[in-house]
Amino acid sequence: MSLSKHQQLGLSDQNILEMYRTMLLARRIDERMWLLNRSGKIPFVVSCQGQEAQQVGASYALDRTKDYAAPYYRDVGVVLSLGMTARELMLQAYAKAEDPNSGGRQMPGHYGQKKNRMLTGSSPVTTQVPHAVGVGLAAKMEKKDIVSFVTLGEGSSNQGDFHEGANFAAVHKLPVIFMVENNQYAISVPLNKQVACEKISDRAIGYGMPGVTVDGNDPLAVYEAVKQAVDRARTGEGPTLIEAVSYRLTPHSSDDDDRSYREREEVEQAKQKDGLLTFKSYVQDQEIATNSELEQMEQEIREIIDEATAYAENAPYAKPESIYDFVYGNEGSTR
Amino acid sequence: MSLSKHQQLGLSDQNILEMYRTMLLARRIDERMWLLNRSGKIPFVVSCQGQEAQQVGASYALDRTKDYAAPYYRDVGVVLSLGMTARELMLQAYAKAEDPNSGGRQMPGHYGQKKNRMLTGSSPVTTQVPHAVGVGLAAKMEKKDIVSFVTLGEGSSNQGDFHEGANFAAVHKLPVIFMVENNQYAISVPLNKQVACEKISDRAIGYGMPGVTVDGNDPLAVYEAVKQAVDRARTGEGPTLIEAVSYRLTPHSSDDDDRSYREREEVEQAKQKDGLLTFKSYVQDQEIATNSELEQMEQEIREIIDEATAYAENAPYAKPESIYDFVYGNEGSTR
Amino acid sequence: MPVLSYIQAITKALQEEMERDEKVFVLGEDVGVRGGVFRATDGLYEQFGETRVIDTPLAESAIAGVGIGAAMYGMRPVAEMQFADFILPAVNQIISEAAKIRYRSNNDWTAPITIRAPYGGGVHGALYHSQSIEAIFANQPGLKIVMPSSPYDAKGLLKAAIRDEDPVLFLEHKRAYRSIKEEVPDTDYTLPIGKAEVKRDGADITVITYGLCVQFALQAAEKLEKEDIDVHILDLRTVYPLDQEAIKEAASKTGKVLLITEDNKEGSIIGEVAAIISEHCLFDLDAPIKRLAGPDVPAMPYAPPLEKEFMINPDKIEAAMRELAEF
Amino acid sequence: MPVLSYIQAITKALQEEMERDEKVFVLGEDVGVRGGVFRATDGLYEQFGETRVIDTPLAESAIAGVGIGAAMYGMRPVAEMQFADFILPAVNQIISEAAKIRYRSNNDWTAPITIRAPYGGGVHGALYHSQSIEAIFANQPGLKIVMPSSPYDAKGLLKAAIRDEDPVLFLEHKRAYRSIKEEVPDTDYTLPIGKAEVKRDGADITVITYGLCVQFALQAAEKLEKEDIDVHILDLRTVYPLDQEAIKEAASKTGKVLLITEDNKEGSIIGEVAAIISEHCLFDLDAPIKRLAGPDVPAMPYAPPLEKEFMINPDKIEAAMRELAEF
Ligand SMILES: Cc1ncc(C[n+]2csc(CCOP(=O)(O)OP(=O)(O)O)c2C)c(N)n1
Ligand SMILES: Cc1ncc(C[n+]2csc(CCOP(=O)(O)OP(=O)(O)O)c2C)c(N)n1
Ligand SMILES: [Mg+2]
Ligand SMILES: [Mg+2]
Repeated sequence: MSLSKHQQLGLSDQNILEMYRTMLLARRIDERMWLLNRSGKIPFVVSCQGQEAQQVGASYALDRTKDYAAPYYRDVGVVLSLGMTARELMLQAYAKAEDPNSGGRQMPGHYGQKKNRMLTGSSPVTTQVPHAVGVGLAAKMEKKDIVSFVTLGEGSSNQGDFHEGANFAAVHKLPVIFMVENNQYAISVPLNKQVACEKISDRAIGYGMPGVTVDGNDPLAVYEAVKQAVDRARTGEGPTLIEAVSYRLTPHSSDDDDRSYREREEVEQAKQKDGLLTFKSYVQDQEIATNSELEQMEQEIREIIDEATAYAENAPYAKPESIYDFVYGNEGSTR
Repeated sequence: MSLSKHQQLGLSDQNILEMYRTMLLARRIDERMWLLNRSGKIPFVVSCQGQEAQQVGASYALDRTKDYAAPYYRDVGVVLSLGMTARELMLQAYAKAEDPNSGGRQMPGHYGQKKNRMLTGSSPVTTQVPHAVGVGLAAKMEKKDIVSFVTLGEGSSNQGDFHEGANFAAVHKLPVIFMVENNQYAISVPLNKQVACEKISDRAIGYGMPGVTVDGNDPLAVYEAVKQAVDRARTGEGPTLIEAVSYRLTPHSSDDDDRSYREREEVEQAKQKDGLLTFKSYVQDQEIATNSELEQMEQEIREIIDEATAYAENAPYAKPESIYDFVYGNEGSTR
Repeated sequence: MPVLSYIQAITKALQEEMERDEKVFVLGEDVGVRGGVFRATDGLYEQFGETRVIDTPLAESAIAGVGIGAAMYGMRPVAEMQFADFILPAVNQIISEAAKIRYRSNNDWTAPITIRAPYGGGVHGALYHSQSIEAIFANQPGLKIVMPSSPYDAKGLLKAAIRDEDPVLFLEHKRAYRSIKEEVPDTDYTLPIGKAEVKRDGADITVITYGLCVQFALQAAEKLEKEDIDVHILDLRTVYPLDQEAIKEAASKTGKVLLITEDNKEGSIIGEVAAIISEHCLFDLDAPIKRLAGPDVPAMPYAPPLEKEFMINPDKIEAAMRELAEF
Repeated sequence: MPVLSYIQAITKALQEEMERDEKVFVLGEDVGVRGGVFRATDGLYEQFGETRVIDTPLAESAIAGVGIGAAMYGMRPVAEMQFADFILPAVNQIISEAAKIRYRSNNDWTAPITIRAPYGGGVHGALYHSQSIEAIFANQPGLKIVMPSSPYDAKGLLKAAIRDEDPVLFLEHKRAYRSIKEEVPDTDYTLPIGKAEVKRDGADITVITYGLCVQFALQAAEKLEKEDIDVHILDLRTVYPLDQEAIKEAASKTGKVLLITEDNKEGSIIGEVAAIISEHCLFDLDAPIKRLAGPDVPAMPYAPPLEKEFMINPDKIEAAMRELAEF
């Protein structure tokens, strides 16, 4: 009997179910945030929808007890995989004091959590790329078995920091994985107005590292590519550039209206290939879970999100005077 | 009878002689500047030695009556080809008021001359790359038959501005030629500590433009590559990346001492391949000039440089109060 | 005369300049089909086509640098930075290049580029969509920085910026975009760059400020009128280089000076204003030069109570004005 | 006690810190085999090897950004910018990232990086190898900017910068590198960041300055001593955030204040110093606050007569001091 795809990759049924559950949780949290936004509860959402497969597939290829990540704003699937909770995500959406990312200082989607080795991120795109390279450099200097994983959008791969960071990592053969989440748009600007290369992964050769393009809707394909990159990184072979191709199913953010720049049909077509649906089919086809088990999973997730939302909604904001805290380390406050 | 290399390229004997003469003039000017520096007459030199072949070969492929160039600090061969005179070069070495590049405001090697369509350059490397792209954009918008040519060092190809500029030009299919003058070093840092790719031209595919690597010691090979790129640019096919490989025969600048970071043998070996010498052989082998004609050329050039040096040495500096001029356009002075 | 919002005035200025001069073009992220994320370039793509309203790749140094190159060639680029906070990757192109091109070439080359960027807080933008970034650039001779406070000024100053022979950084307050409206002539007018303007004539205290804070100050002044405190308000309009004459005149007029900025205090524009006054008008002063500014923390946080604590508003200004008047 | 030049003191500080703490490492262009173009890292490559003295590719945003990443991880990177003028491609990493990492993560992450850069003119460096760049960064809470005036200070402050829990921009005057020498203890000492220091006690006029200008001011003060003009000199040492208490005390002491910077005047550090004084010590002043600075032109030109016209020197300072004393 031939092995199924996930067995070939050394993944158990349990692993697959966990991955699917994380993807589903990411999607449902995101959907809830839109509802909260549209009902005026939270001012802003930036979405993962359509990219959960690549985010979760990639994260599961890391050693989540020691590797580092520098996620970008769409990475709900990454941060959940790495240990952030639904409650913590709701706390950041509501900008409450308990938000572990920033205590409500940053907009939603600006992740960072030291205990889970997730670097703090900012809004200017691509600045995280050199940071991840710096972690790789430190790991190499300290001879630690650590892989540094960083994500960014395909539009963001046009920033100088991408080029400079990738080149640095390659010259110093650092254990870094660059994953470009190609969702075909940078806000309103389609791929062909962002780049003229055929594949974003074509950029790898110019740095002297391997580059691969994978179907970002297939979490197992992404897992496989990232796993190979992780292995290369751990054995001192240096960095890898991975392009995961998917589609941004939502507008850019809750402030955007994508009807002005893309056809509804295009979006509808992409929804047919939605990794969440195709991976659900895989779970079903492989008989990893029954339909009623999947129903129950939905139910559980709904409860988790309900609880998280209620908790976050009732949680306090940081005190106004806390604005003065943590400008510098030596003092508690600058006042 | 088979055609010689230059005839195949459509170049006359006269063209070849001119090219050789320009290379020789560049070299002799550069050598003179070192003498002037070492005797305390001018405080700074940054050299073209070893790169004249690629500089002159490339320039001759342009239409020097209408194309634009953004040369970098080593490009004595480029600026001479495009119309700057020996006297003007000496005026900038001496930082005299009459220097057409900057009136003595900038260090030597910071070229710019509007009447010859050479953009003004600065010291921070690679900033000229987006400028050249901007000229290409303007040319395309205005439907002018103009090619924009820009040069930089291989180390400088690691700056973000290279990446951003090249990508922009490719996306908008602009008539721009990027020529990386790979002289194997960025000050003390050898190529393999600057990049891990095999060829700098490998970067082209990541932008979706053709990339070629040519022997920078062979002016005809460079001419050919640039000519093809010019033809592509003129027919609306967009930009090209050209890497011309040579060797920096001098220390980085008159402030540098290269003995601390490279072996003398390496330099000696490179001198064997010096494009000036091999092209001289070509001129001789092809019987384009007799030895006595070449001797006479040396003599003429010596006289030109003597005259230029004497003129520049005796020329006045700009007046101290001129420091306030040309901060803004509307007024003559900020005072 | 039509009533326009601040952002409509910007759009109008762009449109008129593009109609007037074929060399004027717009480039930036999402400025084309989308008309800009704030819709400042709304309708321009439709009117002028994609060759003159250019969606660029996501790369600010290229947006500035390519614009500078085109400007050297002879075009009149208007580059949009999507948020002022995202101008930072382009600092090298703006400071090392645009600001120095005329000077370093001894007047041979020029770079008449206009760089527009929405700045400022109070819009739930958090750390990276709320910043005042003018101080970073306000020490660079060769560059001009214009920050209009009203729709009328925005239109006249943007047109002047586009026609200016030198690079202009044009900073638009994003909270003013839709909240501030006034009559704006349909006619072709420009306002002088480099000149401050008295927005309110008063005798008791002098307020010097710029951008959205001018509006807040006008509101506060109106309230204080009822308490018989008569406030003189000078709008800097151009924050670099400063209009020294206007500053000296305004400060000397009342002898009591309140300087206001939305930026954090230390190192902000108003420090230089204080220095000019204390250098030239010291003996005209009846009170210490007072400054009202954002707190010296990295940037404006997101959570509403924190944003409110950071942001300047008419109440804070009113209190500061009253305190100074009572000095 | 050994006599060290300013640059030897820098090298010594680096060496001692690298010996003390394995987490300290150096990265930058040509810092390795070459020992730096100024030779500030001379000998470190030999002593600590290429893993701790890293020649980077030519890319300043990466030098800063990779350093910041390593600092977040827990290392103590000391990044060298070859010339301060070339820090500009790294502005986004320094301002958007380093300065805001602690604040934006609510104290979860920190970025204890030191960024060294040689600044200043008078070395035939022309426009792009002479600039004072501190004002660009001196409005960014979260960042500290240190500019030592002497070898002793350079060593103690650099060691303190490396040990600081926050990012420090450490600016070294390249003309001081070899021209300024003094006794520097072999011992392990640090000097406090954030504190100014009185370099000369005097009663008639107060000079507040920093960097190489402190040396020039001391020379000028010595001359004026013969004319019975007694000059008080405060060295800011840390130019951001400023030591407000020390500034107020120094200004109030004599009531006559001369502020000096080598930077161009408008928007420079000393504007903020003037603002602090005029906000807090107005009634202690007996004369307008005088400023001596470079001219407001883009940068220092190359030709010797032009460079001389731009550059501050002891004679210009002496004249300004005398004028103020006679006020
Ligand atoms: C330096 C910078 N410039 C502009 C922006 C505004 N902006 C936010 S997201 C975005 C598009 C990003 O596109 P892409 O990299 O493809 O990521 P995606 O959002 O599609 O996942 C832009 C322009 C920014 N955040 N940072
Ligand atoms: C942004 C910037 N960083 C650093 C420098 C200092 N610098 C001048 S030339 C140079 C090396 C350039 O190497 P490469 O690009 O290979 O050109 P080459 O000098 O070899 O022709 C460096 C580091 C600079 N001029 N600009
Ligand atoms: Mg995208
Ligand atoms: Mg080189």
